[in-house]
Amino acid sequence: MAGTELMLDLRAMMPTLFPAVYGLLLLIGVPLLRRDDQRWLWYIAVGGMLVSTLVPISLLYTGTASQGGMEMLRCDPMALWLDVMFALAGLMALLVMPTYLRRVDAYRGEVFPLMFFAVTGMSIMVATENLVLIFIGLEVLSIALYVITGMVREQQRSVEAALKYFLLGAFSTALFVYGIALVYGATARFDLVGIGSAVISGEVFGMPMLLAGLALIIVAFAFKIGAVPFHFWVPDVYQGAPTPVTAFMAAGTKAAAFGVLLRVLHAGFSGSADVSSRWVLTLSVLAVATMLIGNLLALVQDRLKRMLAYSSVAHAGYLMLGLIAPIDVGAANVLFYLLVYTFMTVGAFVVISLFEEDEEDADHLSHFSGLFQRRPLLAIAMGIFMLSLTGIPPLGGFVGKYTIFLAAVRSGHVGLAVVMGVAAVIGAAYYLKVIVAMFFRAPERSVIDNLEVPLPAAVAVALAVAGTVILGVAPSLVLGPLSQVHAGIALLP
Amino acid sequence: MTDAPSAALLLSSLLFAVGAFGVLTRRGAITILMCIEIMLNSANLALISVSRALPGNGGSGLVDGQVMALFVLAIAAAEAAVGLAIVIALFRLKGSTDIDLARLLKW
Amino acid sequence: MDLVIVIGAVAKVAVIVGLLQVSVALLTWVERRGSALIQLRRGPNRVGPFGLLQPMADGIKFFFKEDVLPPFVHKPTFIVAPAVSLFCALMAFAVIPFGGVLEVSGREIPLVIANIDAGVLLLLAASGLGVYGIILAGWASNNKYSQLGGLRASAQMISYELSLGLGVIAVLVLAGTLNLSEIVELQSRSLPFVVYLPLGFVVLLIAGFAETNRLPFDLPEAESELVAGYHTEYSSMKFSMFFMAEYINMITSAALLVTLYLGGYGVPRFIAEPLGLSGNALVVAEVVSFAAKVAFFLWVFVWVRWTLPRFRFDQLMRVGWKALIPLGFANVIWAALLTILKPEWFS
Amino acid sequence: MLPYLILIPLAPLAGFLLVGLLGSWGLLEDKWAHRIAVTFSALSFVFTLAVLTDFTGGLEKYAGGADTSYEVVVGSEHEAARFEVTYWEWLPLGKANLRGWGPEHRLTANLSFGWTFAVDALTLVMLLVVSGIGTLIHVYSIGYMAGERGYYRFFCYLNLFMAMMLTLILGANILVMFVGWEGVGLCSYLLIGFYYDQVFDKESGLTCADAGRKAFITNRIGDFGFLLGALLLIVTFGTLDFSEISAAINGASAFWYGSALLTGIGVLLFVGATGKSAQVPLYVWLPDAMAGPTPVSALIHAATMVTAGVYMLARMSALYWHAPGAMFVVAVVGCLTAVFAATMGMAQYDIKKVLAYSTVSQLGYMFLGAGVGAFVAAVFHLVTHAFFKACLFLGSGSVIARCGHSNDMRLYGGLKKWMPVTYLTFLVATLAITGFPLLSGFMSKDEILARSLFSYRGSFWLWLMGTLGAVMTSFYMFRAVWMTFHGENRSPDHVREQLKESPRVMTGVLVVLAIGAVLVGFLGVPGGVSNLLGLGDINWFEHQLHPVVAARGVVAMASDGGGHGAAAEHAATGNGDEHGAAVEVIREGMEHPALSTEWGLFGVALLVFLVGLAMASWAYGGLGQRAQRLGEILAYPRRVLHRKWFVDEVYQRLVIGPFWALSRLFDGSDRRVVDGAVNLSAAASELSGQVIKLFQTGIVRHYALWLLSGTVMVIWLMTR
Amino acid sequence: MIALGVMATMGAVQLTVFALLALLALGSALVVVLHRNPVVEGLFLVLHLLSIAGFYALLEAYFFAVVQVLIYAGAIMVLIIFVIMLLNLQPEAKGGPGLVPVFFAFVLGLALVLLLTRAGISFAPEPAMGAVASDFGTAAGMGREIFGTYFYPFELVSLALLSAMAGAILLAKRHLED
Repeated sequence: MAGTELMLDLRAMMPTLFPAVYGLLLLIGVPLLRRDDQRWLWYIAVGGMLVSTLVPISLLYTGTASQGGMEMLRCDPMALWLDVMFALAGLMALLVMPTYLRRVDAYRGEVFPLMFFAVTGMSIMVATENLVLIFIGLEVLSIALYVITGMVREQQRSVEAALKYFLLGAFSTALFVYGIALVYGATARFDLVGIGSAVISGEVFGMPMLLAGLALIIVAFAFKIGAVPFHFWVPDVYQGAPTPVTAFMAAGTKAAAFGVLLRVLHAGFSGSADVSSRWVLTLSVLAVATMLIGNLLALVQDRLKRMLAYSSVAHAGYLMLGLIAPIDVGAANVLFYLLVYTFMTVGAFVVISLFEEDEEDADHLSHFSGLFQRRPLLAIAMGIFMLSLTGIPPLGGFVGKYTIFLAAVRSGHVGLAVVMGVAAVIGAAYYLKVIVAMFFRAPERSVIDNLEVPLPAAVAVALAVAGTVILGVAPSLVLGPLSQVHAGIALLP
Repeated sequence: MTDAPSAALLLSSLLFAVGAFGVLTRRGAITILMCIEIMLNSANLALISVSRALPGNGGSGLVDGQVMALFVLAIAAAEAAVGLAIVIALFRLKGSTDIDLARLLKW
Repeated sequence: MDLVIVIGAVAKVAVIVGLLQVSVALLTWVERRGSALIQLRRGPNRVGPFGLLQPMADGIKFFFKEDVLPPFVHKPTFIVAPAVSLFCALMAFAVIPFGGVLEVSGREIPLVIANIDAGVLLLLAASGLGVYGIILAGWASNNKYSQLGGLRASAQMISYELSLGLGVIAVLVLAGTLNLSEIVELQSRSLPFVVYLPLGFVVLLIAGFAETNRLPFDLPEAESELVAGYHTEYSSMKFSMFFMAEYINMITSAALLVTLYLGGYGVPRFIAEPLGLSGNALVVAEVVSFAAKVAFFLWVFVWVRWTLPRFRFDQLMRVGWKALIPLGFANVIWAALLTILKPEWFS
Repeated sequence: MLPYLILIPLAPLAGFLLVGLLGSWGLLEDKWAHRIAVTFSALSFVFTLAVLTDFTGGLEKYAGGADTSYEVVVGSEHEAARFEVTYWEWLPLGKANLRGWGPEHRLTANLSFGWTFAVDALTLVMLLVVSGIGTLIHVYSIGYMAGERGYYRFFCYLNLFMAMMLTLILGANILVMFVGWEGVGLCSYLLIGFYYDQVFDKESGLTCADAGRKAFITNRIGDFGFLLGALLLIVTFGTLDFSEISAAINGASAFWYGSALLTGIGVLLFVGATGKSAQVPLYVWLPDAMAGPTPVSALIHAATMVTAGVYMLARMSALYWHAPGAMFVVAVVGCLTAVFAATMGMAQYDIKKVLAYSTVSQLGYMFLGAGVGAFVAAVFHLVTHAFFKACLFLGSGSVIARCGHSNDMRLYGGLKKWMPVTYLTFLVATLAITGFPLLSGFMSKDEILARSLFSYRGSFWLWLMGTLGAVMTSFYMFRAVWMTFHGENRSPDHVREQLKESPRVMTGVLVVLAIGAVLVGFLGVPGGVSNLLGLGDINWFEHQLHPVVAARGVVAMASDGGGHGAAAEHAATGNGDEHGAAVEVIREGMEHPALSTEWGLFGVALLVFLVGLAMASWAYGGLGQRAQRLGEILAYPRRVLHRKWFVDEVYQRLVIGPFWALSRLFDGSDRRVVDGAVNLSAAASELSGQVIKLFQTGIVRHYALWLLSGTVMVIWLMTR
Repeated sequence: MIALGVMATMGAVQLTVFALLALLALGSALVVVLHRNPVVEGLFLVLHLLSIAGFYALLEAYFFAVVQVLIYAGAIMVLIIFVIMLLNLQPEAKGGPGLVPVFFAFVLGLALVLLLTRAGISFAPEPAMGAVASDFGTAAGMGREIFGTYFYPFELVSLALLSAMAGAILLAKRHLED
């Protein structure tokens, strides 16, 4: 390989490679440092995550269009944008991690490298169009997440969440592998380009086989994004996992899974009207169920983590509308929404993570009563996240929701858009519960009186607020560059 | 539809369903893990059997299906390791691996 | 299928299995006499000259002893376990080439039971499966000591199989083939790999001790703690099957070491060339050479057993994970470097 | 000044941030909180005035400039002057091929929405009202909120509200408007819940916080319709810019007139308006919104925010002109609301609830006006209403503050003795709202009623209902006056001992507003009134606003054409000539009735006022009480008890009875049907949530079961 | 029907082996799924895996067959059985999941089989089981693919394994302090 080619190759690999190598270095650091010294690991990890954020940004800035990793990795704008999201989610989660972990007495250095591995897995998933690599990225991500979900071994809920996540996740992995096998059997290819051209030409070794394979792949990712009826793990795992991990997982996994779905569906399976109409129908059915059931279930929760978990299910439903729109209409909107979602949902979880102190009902809504009296800025930040999740302008959530809405209407799915509207009305009710509690209730418990907001947590919250607001007021900063993102995803007419 | 690969493919779907049935009905976490292994294996069997039948280099049989199957194998090993560790952690807390007892998180 | 090949194959299997049995018998004798030598005792010396018939007497004793089947055991497993152990041990040996290609009436008969491409892997697979015999025995006995023995066996096997694998892989990297016969051929063309990979040799040797559950790695049957470990409840032929499996494993281990690192059945050039051996004579010499090398290592096994004390379990684990595996990796990297820097040595 | 339009909302926003941040860090003394807030609010008023002068000075100097971010319409006979400036691009969605239901069928549009602000006559009117009255209420609050918990919080919300409301008004496209739309909603909820822990409704035990939540969710339902309408606009026109939409519609007038699509959009947007402006059936939140502090009720729930719907309708007048069906819906809903709310206003004892229902009812009038095409009159009523309703609310606030924070009118009485300024201003405002001739309410409301009768889109029934509502308005307002200020004081002793007039900072504001309530009406003297007085056309307001909301464009209407030549002539301000003789102008104006009819209307208006006044006086004021006292005096010695009974019974049976029954009926239907429907859907969601929740058993096997059934379903769907 | 087709193309020996392996695989899988005793389940899973390896051999994927035995049966299953014995798991309590879930699971499993079979019978590659490709089933062929096209995924698998290792230590190590 000539020198320049190698450099290009490396450049394209950087977003994937950097967190991987950095994680490895951190992992070496874990046994070398005594437990008391492991806080240094945190500083190193934060620095690394910052760089992980900057790497894709700089690549976006300097222009991309290159391949790497034995031509398996694509370094296209979609991948880079998603990389930014993963690293941002990781960064914000990392910022509150030590505070949280010290409080639950589970400060373990291993979590930092595992976070980096998870970021690596996500980056791999979205940066490739080879099903093999997608599978491996997914597993790198999942395995790391299984572990850090159950990291607080002394808490039953953490371990239980890990167990549920693991069992169901492995189940869905099996489905995914079987799906890949069927698609491979039907097209003799693992790469989406090859699959796509086979789909276009119709030269497949068994159409039902291809479709069944695609169905299983869809199921596997519907599981990851938490679409109904594959959502059952979401609330349990989100509630059980250490909150910073929940934050990271909620934003990162979802973004990664949607990135993959965008690529798989639009690059691989949109060449034939028969095929694409089938998956559009399937995803529409799932989207309707997801939006409605997610919101209805969130409505009846009085634990914040659980409520946000169901809300994330609902948001997955909204995002699916962007997924089934034509790629040039939907892709940019999905990515934008994901970015906003990263900010607001991670922000919200970060705020929640400041609250947890006991195992039983740490995140109960009543803890938030009267937060405004005690911690006005924190309450306002949380209020902004909630309003953004509701879709109130001029916050990012509004822009995201509106563009998705628009995409649905533009692609002719008016019925789905109406369902989305109805669902959003239901959604308003429970997000408001939080605001009502924070602003309109007297402080009930002593939790908020001795609430600590250490500087890193404040930085994380500020970052999330800034992102949410800026993306609402000037989304063109992102939407502009994103408007051409679809060109890199779908290689087919 | 008249050869060993196809027959193995069909057998794999049967095994896949058997494994799924196990996941749906059993309570022991490790048993479920084993049922998932059956499912993964059947997926691997499907991969190998289709790759055997696909046109390859100078005859039928395409190698990259096997490569994928190998990766699946490695990943299955990793998953098993993590899964067992989680089960052990749960066992330490509850003294049992019965997943029906692990229902602190619900509703 | 060619009748000659079939007959050849059957003959090979029969001879090998028979030879292995004999060698096991012999080994027990060596072991007892050797230990006596080391401990300044006499050892068995009543049955036959130098007690040479003692193993036969033992065999007869095992054969005719009452087969006790304790009431609390899990019967099917209890019965199957020793068979699994022995079967796997025998199977592992199948891929070891113990000589060159014999020519009988114009037909070539390679002196290996199964000359397959993935020979090394099959060996590893078979030895990996061997652990089931021990685990099953431990569990089926339904007895704490046995169970602990089984547990230890499995943990130990898993741990040391890695370093075993690393020791093997380094050779594969140099040789570029998985076929053991080819590896031997390659060594006879260049030098025995122990010259290039001394570290790998050591790793494989130590891992070999561990894989065969012999001292200082005999934790699964540590009599001072676990009575007799996994085979506490076994008696008569079932016990002897374990016994045989262990010794066969020992032989396989030694054979593997010899094959991979010491030129296998190859007759050292400085011996072969002056003698001008060729054809079937050379093959015979090769078999002898192989037997001699293996015998030497078998003696090393005995020697070590009666010299070193037993590890503690945590020490055992630490040696496995923190010493052998890193060394194994270093060795593999070294092998890779060699192939890159001096590829002409191994072509 | 015009290019710096954005300063108008930014000023209070800065105030909000300043007060909010400093306050939350505990660095702000109370007096500095209100000083900052009032300053920034006043600043935006000053900016508004500057913009006003700049605007009236002519836009020529900006036209044709190099700066592409401006868009200037200098203004002509046919086109309203307008100044538009884009600050930055907000949502660039790129080129889009839209299906386009328009005349071109396919539409390639560059979908891009900017932070664009625009000024025209309508905007200016609204700006003046909002920043002017807003500032006054800021001042008033200094007195009213003195010593309250969360003082700085109140002012910071108030400033935020101002910023948002001004954004709403200034926004040149629906999205920017929607920002303000939601923003004011948010502030409204925050302020409704200001006394979050107080129970405001003893019957249901709901707290103020619940009231805020109810308001929020009810509004979300409306917003959903609004957003859908906006979406349809995008898909249809490829833009959300008000002026561009209007131009597109007017440009293909014949195509669009009466199209189902426009009707749909109009109705959907109106759904949004019903939420924000508290129309049937989404008005349920407004009475509950009285849980907030009284200045909030005055500013947000009377003078400004709730009128956003009316403003929006006026903004989209081009669309509504072309969608007669939608206009009809607007008119009917407005009319129904006007009557419905008025009946409920009659039965309330809570003074703020009376005013709240009154507000709903008055908003109904505005929509009635808009619905019959009297956009100018509707906006005019909006302006006058802002003055007198603010005055009324603030007056009631003054009373409430002095009467131990009790809203119950049964605990008032005879307050005029203690609070003369409050009394007088309240009375003036009452006279204004009830339509005392020549006061502002008379001018605007009677213009609406007249239009509803004579406009081409009006009808006798609308007018009749409206008039009926006016009677009730008169009744419940005077009832409130009598119960509060006349008769004997019924307050608890400790309250009575401390009764006194409110501080000057409050009464001063009341006086200013009362003067406004008297004078502002003369800006827009209706044609009928000026005719009667022989003054000619002196309707300044109409002249200013008409170009903005006038009907433009022509349409072929063979089916119901003919007969309205005069109207066609009157309204021929559009580009009608191009379409030749076979077309008819959208009928905008009303036929000017004969002078005798005008007199008749005048008489009816006066009669309405008097009937209400008489009934209220009879029941609660002088007459009723006098009768009662008479009875008491005469009863025992003279045994003329039956006479007293007779009086009471006549009153009960003939006057109060039916009204009360009606009121109760509506009140009941409010609680049970409308409110009930809202609550029911909430309960249904809650219930279904609770039921679905049961599937989440916490047992992994069950999850796997669902997962697999989902899988089977998906495979089936895919391979079907 | 299918069986007839299989018979038509496979040789008698092959067919017999296939049938035996299929019976073995299915039977052992059923034991795993139905038996109560975890250790027995584990052992039958080993048997199952071995029979699957037999299929691989039948399909001429010899290298993979050996790998299957080596990794799956030799390593993964040892680990699983080790943990079963470490935790000294007792047979699952009687009572089971109840008839209704079993019924649903059965129906779902059946539906899955039917759907996947429908997909599977459509599989019709051009040369049905022709002469085997030269690189199929050999270590060399796989090596070329792994270290050629699939080099990057191969490297990343190690990352998955590594994080699994770190995770297992984090979750299961007895004392975390030392």
